[in-house]
Amino acid sequence: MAETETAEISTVNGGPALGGFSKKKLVELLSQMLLYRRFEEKAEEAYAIGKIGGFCHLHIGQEGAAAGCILPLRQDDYVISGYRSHTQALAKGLSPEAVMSELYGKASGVSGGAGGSMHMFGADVGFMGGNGIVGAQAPLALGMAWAIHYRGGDQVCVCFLGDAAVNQGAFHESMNMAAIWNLPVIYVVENNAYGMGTKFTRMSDTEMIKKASSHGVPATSIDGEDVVATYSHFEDLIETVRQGGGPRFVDVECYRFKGHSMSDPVSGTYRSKEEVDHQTENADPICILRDRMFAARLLTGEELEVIDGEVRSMVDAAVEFAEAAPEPEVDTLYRNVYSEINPHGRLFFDGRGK
Amino acid sequence: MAETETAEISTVNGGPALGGFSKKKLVELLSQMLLYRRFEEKAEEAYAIGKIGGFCHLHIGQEGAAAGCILPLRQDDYVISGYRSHTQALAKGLSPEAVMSELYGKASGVSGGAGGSMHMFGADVGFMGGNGIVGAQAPLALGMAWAIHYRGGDQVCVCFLGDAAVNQGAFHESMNMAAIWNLPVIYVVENNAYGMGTKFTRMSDTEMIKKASSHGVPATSIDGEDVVATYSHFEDLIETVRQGGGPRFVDVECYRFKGHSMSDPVSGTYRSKEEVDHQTENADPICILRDRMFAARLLTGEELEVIDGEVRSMVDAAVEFAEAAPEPEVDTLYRNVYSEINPHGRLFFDGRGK
Amino acid sequence: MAEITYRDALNQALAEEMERDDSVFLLGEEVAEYDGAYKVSKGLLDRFGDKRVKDTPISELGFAGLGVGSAMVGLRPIVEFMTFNFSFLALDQVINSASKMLSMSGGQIGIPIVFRGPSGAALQLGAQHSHACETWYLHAPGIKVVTPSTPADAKGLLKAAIRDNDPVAFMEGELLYNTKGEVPDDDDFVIPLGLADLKREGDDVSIITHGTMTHVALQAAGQLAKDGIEADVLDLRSLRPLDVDAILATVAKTNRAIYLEEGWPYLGVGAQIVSIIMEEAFDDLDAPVLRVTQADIPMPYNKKLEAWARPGVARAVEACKKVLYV
Amino acid sequence: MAEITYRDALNQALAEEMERDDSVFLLGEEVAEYDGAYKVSKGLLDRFGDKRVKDTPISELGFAGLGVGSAMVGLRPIVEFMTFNFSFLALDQVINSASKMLSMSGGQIGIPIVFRGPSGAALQLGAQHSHACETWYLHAPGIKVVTPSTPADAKGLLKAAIRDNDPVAFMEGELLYNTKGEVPDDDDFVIPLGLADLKREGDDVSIITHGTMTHVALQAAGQLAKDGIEADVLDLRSLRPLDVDAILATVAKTNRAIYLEEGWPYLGVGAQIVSIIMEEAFDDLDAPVLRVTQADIPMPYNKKLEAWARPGVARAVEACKKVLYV
Ligand SMILES: Cc1ncc(C[n+]2csc(CCOP(=O)(O)OP(=O)(O)O)c2C)c(N)n1
Ligand SMILES: Cc1ncc(C[n+]2csc(CCOP(=O)(O)OP(=O)(O)O)c2C)c(N)n1
Ligand SMILES: [Mg+2]
Ligand SMILES: [Mg+2]
Repeated sequence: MAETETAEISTVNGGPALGGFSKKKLVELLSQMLLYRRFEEKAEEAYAIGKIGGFCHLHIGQEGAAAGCILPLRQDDYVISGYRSHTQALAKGLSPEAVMSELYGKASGVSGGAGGSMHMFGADVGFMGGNGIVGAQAPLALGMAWAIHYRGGDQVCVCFLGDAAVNQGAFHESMNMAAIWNLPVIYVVENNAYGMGTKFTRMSDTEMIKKASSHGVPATSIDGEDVVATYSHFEDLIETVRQGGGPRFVDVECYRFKGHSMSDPVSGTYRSKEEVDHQTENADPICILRDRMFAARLLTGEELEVIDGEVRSMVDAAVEFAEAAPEPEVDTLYRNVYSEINPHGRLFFDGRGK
Repeated sequence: MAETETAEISTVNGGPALGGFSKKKLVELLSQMLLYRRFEEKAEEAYAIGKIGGFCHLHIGQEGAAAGCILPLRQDDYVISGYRSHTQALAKGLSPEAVMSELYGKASGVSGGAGGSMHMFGADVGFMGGNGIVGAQAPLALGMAWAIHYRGGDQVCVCFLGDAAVNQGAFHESMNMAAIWNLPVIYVVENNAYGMGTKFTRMSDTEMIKKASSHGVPATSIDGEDVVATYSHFEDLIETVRQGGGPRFVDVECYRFKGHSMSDPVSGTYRSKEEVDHQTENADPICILRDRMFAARLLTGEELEVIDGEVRSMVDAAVEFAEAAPEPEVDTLYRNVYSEINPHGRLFFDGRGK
Repeated sequence: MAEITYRDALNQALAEEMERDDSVFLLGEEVAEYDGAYKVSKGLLDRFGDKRVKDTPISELGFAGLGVGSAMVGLRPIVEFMTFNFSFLALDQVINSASKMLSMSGGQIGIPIVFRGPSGAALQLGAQHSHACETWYLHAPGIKVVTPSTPADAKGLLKAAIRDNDPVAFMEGELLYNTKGEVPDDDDFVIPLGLADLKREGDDVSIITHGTMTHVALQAAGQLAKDGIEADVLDLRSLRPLDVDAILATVAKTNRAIYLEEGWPYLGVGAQIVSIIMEEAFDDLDAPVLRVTQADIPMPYNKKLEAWARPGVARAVEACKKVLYV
Repeated sequence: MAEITYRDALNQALAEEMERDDSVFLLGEEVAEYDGAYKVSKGLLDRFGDKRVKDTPISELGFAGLGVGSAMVGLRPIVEFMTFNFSFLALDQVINSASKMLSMSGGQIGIPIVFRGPSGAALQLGAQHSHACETWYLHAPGIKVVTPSTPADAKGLLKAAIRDNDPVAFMEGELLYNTKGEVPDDDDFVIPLGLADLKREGDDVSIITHGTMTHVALQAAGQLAKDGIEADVLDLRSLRPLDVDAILATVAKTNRAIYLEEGWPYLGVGAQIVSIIMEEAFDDLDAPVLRVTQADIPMPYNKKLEAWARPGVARAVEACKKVLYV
């Protein structure tokens, strides 16, 4: 853990390749990441044939962040994110069936088919969305952390942001309030170096790790392609925050292997094919863990095949489930605009009889 | 100039008491500050008898910032500010008549009586308002600096903010853009330690000088009660920025001797009478300069009386002028909503015949 | 029943609801140590402590979002905007988070939040501080809008808003804080949202209005009475839910109506009310419904011009006479 | 005249006006190196360089304010919102700075700025990405609002908006970018703001509309024609300034009208149009003016429900028949 600048800002570098984790734990991390990967691959297919619509932002390449930052949490901890959050929803405990159904817009979806790719919600498991407005989750996370503090609980809220979100005012306002009230929130930047077609360094004169410095929130930076290091780092951080250590800001470095969304080519105007290929070959968190496990003889080719087979059937089952699931009803839509229909006065003005 | 943290963040301390300034310069600074003081005292009186309405935020006690930061500017440089800006308008070259008339809501006011205390404008002399939304001037200043850069000019834009404005997202968004595009803008915090009834330190875990650090804008801190030091520091800064040195952030420490606005008591709930008395006695930029000039035998009691007499008559004349000036016309109001009345279509929907 | 000010009525509502439910808390600029910029929260910090009455930095977007986030997990925040003028900064969290959360989460996550503060012009505050903000909060479904005009309404409606499980924008009248009126002492004095209040009865013409303008409407009705014209004064009280039945009833009775409001004409609240009357009571009308609004210009600072720009008694009377063809 | 897409028409307008006046520049997210999220600014970076076509960080409030500030000192910025959905974040600068600067400076400082980008729902983008944003921009005086429906209008109106000396919100249709139409090649092909366009003529009923819905209106008119009903289709094109004369003329001719729009009903644009007709053409009406809008719910993601929630041809036809009592 190299220190930069002040004691509070530090960079976490690797650590022992497999962190002393048990085989069981490593297999869990590997299979989770594989699940995320296969899930996203299926989503990509389904999108291509028009089963999924709208915007669809895949997480392929960034699975280390979902697994490393979320799996160390308790179920009653909160996670909130942006629009690139299918796998985070899975990591927090939503089922592939429910997430896939949401992509299909079905009633069985996590948000009843009303939300779609950008608005995954699972209140039961503490997955709090699913936000389409860049940076809007930062104040929302603050509010959940405030609620924990208000009630004297010991949960933690993890807020995922893209690297481009730190340029939103909402981010800075939130960091400041998190700091002055010492709230249990961890702001995680999934730093994939690009916001759509814009390289982070074009829009910032400072490094990511400095983005919290105006507000006094301690910051660290970690290689998100190393899921073991990420997981370990988050285990520690979460514990610190849970004990009342106050907010944290973490730069999790990763790379997006696909286009920004389904309508953006994988490479082209803003990043070269060489760059993407190089990253895909060298920075795949799944391959990195796999190879380390192979090298440490904690995994065999056959075991891997079994795991992959399992997650593939989970994902296939999810697709089947989603295909078969019913469409939501118009009535449900109206019921979900307001929590209850007022006994007095009119709430809806479209003359559609609600 | 003590350095804190990095070479880019530094604190400027005093310097030689009178900065080697000529008597003429010192007298100019003193008489300007006296003018601001007398002007505000008159505004206070006029408000008390109902000649001025609405919100009225006096600058009494902070004259060192107006004189020290603005007088070194050229006329074609820009200044933009918040709602506490009567004296800044004077410093940038608006006449006491025109500013006082604005407070009276008269047609001869700087904004034709439409703006009032919070919206002083003088485009001719580069005084660009006069903003009532805390922090909104930060992006506007950025835009003016962008325009200078766009045209390849060598002007500078100075943006005044209160200490509470740094918690607005707009401030941080602006600092970041100023940094990445290296724009000629100086963000000046008139740090009077309170935003209304809230002490700065209650709403920030870091010191003012750190507020720019996330964005990489070099920051300095200066004692705004020492007008000579402030003026010197700004002379240097302005030159640096004019030469293409990029944006700066300056913490100008000062104290507000009056209530937040006319409806806020001078002391009470949020700051003690002792504190205010102590500051008023020890931190008055006018007294500090006067005493140093006395000590250096650059000013006599008689000279001071003459100066004070002059500014008093200027201010009296301004009041007389404002009293006598005509009210604005309804027609003018409508003419100023849009620059020109479209030949086609309706622009106004109030049925009042425009 | 005691006679108290609108300000104290709000204060009572806050205190009683905070007493009743400890998930209710108040946050905003100057609400705690300073007792509120308009002293609405006076004494609450002492009584409830600094977790439940929380001063914020000047970060409208951030603290509005904080409120929404806390409501996502079951707290019942009351977010004070020092005035609604400043809430443009927070509008993204109001529209995109608060008003949509329940529907886009498929009914999982309701947002029981109140955004409150003064809306509308006070005196000579100029162009940036004089907005009547109803329209910005009414267009999108998912949020309710309430505009009390009297101390009793202020108390009863604020209590209803706080108990409501949905986002409510509660817009107070800055010029009303010092007005007095009878207010029931009852801790459970709650006025359900969605019920208009006929503040005066008359058969000749309907003055439909809301919020601060209710008082102007009553004055106008008083003046009309001198000419033998009797006006219904219908104070809508809540704009969403909207008491359409009451609107239709008064129009059915008088066959002539005006809408009086503080804000601007282009898509002012009256435009919607006129549309509803057009769609649902067209045949009841003996004359077109007219609207009386602020002049269609940013509010000027100058005192006389400001007075001119406001919708006032004289304009309301004139409009009533016009629809009566007298 | 060449047949080009709406997207290319906008691109031409941008290029021609930037060529004509070097104080015109474009800024926004992804407008430069990425050629715009919807490729409207394709090629402009190469042609005009990186001062005049400027990528910004995701800081809507900041860069909208930057635009306004630059306009204060004479530049003519075109601020692209990737979509108007994101402009809620910037609304304070739009309303409090851009729309008020001229009046609160007593006429000194005009703001010649264009805010542009798509507004309204595209396909399955869900609750936060499907706003028709007209209402939020129309309520406050000091800003103009333009909504082109065809490639020719897109070009002619954008050129007018850029040359206009006041703030203009220029709302494009995301679903229109690929539509084609004849567009004059003339560099000075400018369509003045404030002129509606009668896109189809008929005597029986008026379909008044704007923006993307113009096409739905034309389809509805086509369908009505099969039943022997001939509809005027009036595309308002600019909502402020508003061509009231054209509205009154079509109503005077057909005596029956509907307003068709993409957005929500509560204070949708139609509410204002209905009010104007009520106030100024009451006696021309043979039936109440009806409004056809989006369902009054946040836009759902599900494809079928989204289609249901939109105002469509069937609903427009139904409303026309209703006002015709057939
Ligand atoms: C407020 C806002 N502005 C713009 C957009 C459009 N947009 C969606 S994603 C995106 C890029 C965000 O990049 P980053 O934060 O790095 O996240 P990543 O996509 O890399 O995960 C933009 C500009 C938006 N959704 N919200
Ligand atoms: C966006 C916004 N929020 C709140 C207010 C109300 N308000 C006016 S001044 C002020 C305090 C500002 O303090 P500071 O920035 O320190 O400036 P000072 O008054 O000390 O000069 C507040 C909260 C406002 N005008 N704008
Ligand atoms: Mg990114
Ligand atoms: Mg201050």
